[in-house]
Amino acid sequence: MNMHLVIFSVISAVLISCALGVVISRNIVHSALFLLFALISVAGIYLVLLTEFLAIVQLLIYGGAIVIVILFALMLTRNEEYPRIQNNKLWPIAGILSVLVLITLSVSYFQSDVIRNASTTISPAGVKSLGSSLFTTWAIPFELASLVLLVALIGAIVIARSDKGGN
Amino acid sequence: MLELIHFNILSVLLFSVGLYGVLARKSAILIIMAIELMLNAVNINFIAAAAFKHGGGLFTNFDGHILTIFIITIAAAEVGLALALILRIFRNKSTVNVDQFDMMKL
Amino acid sequence: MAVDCEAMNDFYNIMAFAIIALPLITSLGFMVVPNLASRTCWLISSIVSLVTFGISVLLFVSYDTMIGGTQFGFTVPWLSQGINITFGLGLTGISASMVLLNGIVLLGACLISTDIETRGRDFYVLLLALGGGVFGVFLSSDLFFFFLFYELAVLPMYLLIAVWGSSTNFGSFNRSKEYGAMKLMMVLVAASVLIWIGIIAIYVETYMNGTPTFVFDELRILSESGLFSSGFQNWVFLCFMIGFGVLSGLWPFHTWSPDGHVAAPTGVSMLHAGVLMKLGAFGIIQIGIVILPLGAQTWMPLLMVLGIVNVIYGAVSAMSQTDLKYIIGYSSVSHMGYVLIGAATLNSIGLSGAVLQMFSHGIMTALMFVLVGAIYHRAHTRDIYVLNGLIKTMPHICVLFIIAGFASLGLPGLSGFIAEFLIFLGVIKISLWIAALAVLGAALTAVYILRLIARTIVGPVDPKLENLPDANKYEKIVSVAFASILIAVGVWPALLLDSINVGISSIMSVL
Amino acid sequence: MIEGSNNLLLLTPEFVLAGLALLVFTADLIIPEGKKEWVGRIAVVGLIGLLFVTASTVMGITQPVYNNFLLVDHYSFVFKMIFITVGIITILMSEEFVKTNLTSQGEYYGLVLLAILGMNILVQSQEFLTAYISLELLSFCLYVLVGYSKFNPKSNEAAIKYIIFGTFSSAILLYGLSMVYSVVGSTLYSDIAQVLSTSGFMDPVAMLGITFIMIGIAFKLGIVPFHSWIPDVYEGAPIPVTAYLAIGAKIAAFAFLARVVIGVMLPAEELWSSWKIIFAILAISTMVIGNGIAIVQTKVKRMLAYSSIGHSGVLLSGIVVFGSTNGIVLESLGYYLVGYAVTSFAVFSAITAVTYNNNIELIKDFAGLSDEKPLLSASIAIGLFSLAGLPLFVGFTIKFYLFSSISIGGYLWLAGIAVLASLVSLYYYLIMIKSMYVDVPEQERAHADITVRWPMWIVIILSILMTIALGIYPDPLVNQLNEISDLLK
Repeated sequence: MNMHLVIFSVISAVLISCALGVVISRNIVHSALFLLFALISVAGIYLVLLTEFLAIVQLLIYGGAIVIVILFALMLTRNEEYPRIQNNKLWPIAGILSVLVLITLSVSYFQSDVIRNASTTISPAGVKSLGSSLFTTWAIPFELASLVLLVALIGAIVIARSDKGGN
Repeated sequence: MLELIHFNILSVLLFSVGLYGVLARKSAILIIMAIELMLNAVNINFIAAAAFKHGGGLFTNFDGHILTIFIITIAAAEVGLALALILRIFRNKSTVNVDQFDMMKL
Repeated sequence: MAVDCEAMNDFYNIMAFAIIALPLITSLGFMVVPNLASRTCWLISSIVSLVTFGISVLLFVSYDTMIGGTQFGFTVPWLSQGINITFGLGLTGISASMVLLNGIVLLGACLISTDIETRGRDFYVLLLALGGGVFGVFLSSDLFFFFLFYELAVLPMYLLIAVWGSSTNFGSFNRSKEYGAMKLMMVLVAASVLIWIGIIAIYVETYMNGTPTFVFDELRILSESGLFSSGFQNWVFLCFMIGFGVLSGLWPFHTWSPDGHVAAPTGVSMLHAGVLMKLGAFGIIQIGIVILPLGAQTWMPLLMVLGIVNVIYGAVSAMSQTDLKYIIGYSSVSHMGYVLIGAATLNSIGLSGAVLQMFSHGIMTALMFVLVGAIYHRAHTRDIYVLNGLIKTMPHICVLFIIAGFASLGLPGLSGFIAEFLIFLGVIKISLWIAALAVLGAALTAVYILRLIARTIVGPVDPKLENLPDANKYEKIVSVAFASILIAVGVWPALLLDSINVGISSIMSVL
Repeated sequence: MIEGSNNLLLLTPEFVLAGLALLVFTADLIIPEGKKEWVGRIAVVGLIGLLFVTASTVMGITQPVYNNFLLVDHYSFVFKMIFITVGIITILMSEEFVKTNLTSQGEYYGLVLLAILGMNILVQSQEFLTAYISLELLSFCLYVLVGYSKFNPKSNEAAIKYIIFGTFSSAILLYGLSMVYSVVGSTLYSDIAQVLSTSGFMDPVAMLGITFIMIGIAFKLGIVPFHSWIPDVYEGAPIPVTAYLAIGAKIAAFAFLARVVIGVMLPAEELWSSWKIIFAILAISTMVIGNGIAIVQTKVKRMLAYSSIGHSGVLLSGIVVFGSTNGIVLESLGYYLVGYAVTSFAVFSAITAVTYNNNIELIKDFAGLSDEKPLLSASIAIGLFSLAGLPLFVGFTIKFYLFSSISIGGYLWLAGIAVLASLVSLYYYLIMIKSMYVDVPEQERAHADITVRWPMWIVIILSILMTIALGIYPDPLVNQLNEISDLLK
């Protein structure tokens, strides 16, 4: 057994079970914690893919920011409904649909020559080349992304600020 | 041996779980969490493709990684905005369940 | 001389354009100028329609029957790129008389609409748009603008009926004006969907041939060169036949027509029954038969049968009605049946009978609506069991009503006789049985017209109706003018038949 | 990889627009409370200037920018002009509404500007990541704008629904993109098209990836069966924002879809021949369901929302004939979009004026409007007649033109269904018109307190005039649009 494969399998198992925990758990705080672990496992997957930089980014932004923001929101909107979150009435259909998507996509991956004939060596991505590529080739999307963040910032302030008015 | 398809299948699993979460859950916050799972599935796919196929064919740079960075950025912004909205709704209505937003029926 | 001739043509071109543009521009002007009183609008509209009437007479008189064909025609590019549409006008022998008809009826409709008080401005905006649209249909020389003006003529009807119309309430029989308006609008636009599909199908066919065009004359040449296969012609002509047929009250799609007539205010009823229904028959004759002659030959037996059903069914329905306006509404359905039969004969006598019938029925039915409107305006009822002995109280209205009724049942000396006689002659060539049924229809018309006259006009006076005033001066002017046109055409049919025959003969050349 | 500075000059309109947005945000800090409409007026003046800047810098130029990520061409030029104009009109018609109904008035205008920037980049992008990020820029602005009347629970709810649907559809789109990327290894349209058009290439992952991308775009455009968010969001949003969604965002999403179809699918003939059928089915179901459900609506905004779904179906049926005819269809789609925009503004601006200081939302509440506010109701009536495709108005000509070009492409039956669908739409528009012109209001002078200020008059009169003028004399506009059809030749 290849060492990489073992590590990969373990992380994947943790990832998928945590992900299932997110969507199945009845307690929303548990879901948020499961999400945190799932996101950390994704960082592990990135490490297996020899992408340390992105693993760090994943930990910082997803683990450090997004989950914290979610927990923050949960605290602020403390709600007695949280420990007994219900499913949609249509959840069996949702389940069937997801399984169908799962099967279709998996079959297509197995059927695809291009995917199966891919090389088996993982090439590491250097942070330096990543950086230079980000600021040269991808400069325009980068600028745009900064505007997106600006909009999100302004929007969050506009929406959440409690000022005069109201009903 | 680790192959590209392993990562693809992992990503499919994660995507389907996220999809189930979006479709089956009621709470807006939970739906957003499930969407985050879907976006992570996307990222795994991108990085795996870039890592395995780097150097061959049209793959001459780090597109996959770059795409992932952007997606993470946008996702973070999206969560921030969505949670601000949820906070606002909670202040106005004291609920965050999507199916209790029922003012707008026919 | 050549220069003069060109200059003259320019003048007529401008006139042809002006007759369409003048009502539409006035209509837009009413919309823009604030605070116009109803009375001012009425005055302006009447003047405008008087001018258009003058132009229509001018165009009719100047149409040279020795030359024939399309006259006063001009074309300018309208969309130079893409699907390439041109704006063109032209007058044929048939449209000359139709333009004249619309000029007369529009003037009459404007003049008698003195009783519109609420939102008068909006009323004249829509009425003039309707009139302009109808002129456009008769004058345009390409399919796109034909269709544009056709829809434009239908568009104002909804509001005209729904806002200024009147609901029918007979206790057991209720029809609200909104119902009538909505039914009319939806049925007519649904029918125009078929026409639209037909037009686009023809365009696609020419496009595939490498000569994309909407222009009638070019389409006619393409048709003569055999571009349209007979299978294609069959289905497209069916679209046209039903689409246009609906507007001319073709059975079984006629039910919108009486409901619409009844709900509409008088001026609108006049235009509607007098002119609008003619658009359909005009479309069948001028577009259907000319561009798709093979299709016409295939479907004409069906059209003839439906036309005879129209005649008989319309007459029988009219006999069973007690509402004056419904009687006239169903009689319109019946009379339009003659037009359809005449068109279906595909021979020159029948066709010219059909066109003459269109003109004659247009004037006659408009006259009847003026008179019924006047009666209703005074007596506030249209029930023939309530109205009695009107000739004592309203002699003017009643005498003219009798003239119109006699024209309707085809009394010699009035225009209806010539038209129906020509149609019978045309039909006899095709089938004696149909001709016999058509004559039977005329007999049924006599029954309900005479019953109507016997019930409402002659007989003892109802004391409640004793003190009603007679027609006012505008109603007098309009009704006398219309009645004299009926008599004039009846006595001297060549007045119209000359130009109609020129138009028909050019149609006959494609058959 | 960066080419000469010449390239950057072609992005001048975008830089100016971004600068203008920042200027507006700054102006908001300086201008005191109560005079915030001047923020909007600065934005309008800036946008009018931007129209000239755009025309003078990029008109008539066809040139790729920045590693082919963006393409400056006539198509993008035309759409940029449309978006800027839509922005100007939206700001003008928002002014009074924002002043009376919203807090944080200054930021509103800045967000409208940044949304235009997103649309501008979206139509000229030739690469999926750039397209995605500009789409997100647009969407983020719209999320905030939809939730802008933040003390109105409906608006909050609409915003959260919109953001959830928007993010979900982005996730689907991105997953599709990741699948395509795993096969192709690039996100440039041209690279993807090159791989897909290799004869006999039918990789299942790539095919599913394209499908997911299309589902994502279909969500954004509101194609049946992905339309369920549209009525709720349109209803909950402040009404000028509804107009912006129904006009600006819809045109942008459509322009993006057309770009993707032209750039990615058309070169792959086998792929396109099967996708055509899917598009035709989607178009029909969208037209039928959108117009069908609109009939039973009692609220004006929901009726307009379903009608706008119906219009998406018509637009989609135009895409079906891509490739099977020469460029006429693209030109007619452009004309359709412009006509749809001016017509919708005639409707939306008048409805905004009617509703901004009372909470009218039902169709029957409009009863008696024509007596009290004749011009407003005329504007709505003209707009609705035009949307239904009746003549003298632009609605007739655009429909005739579009359906003719669809028929030329061999889809006469599809055009026939589209015409029938617009017949259905006429029915529910007539119900609205009847309410305004015929029905008797429940209370006397229900609309007496409507006051309309000059920016709104400008919008209303301009849109009525354009609705009529573009219907009567479309030649100059169509000549302008004619050049975009080169894309399909």
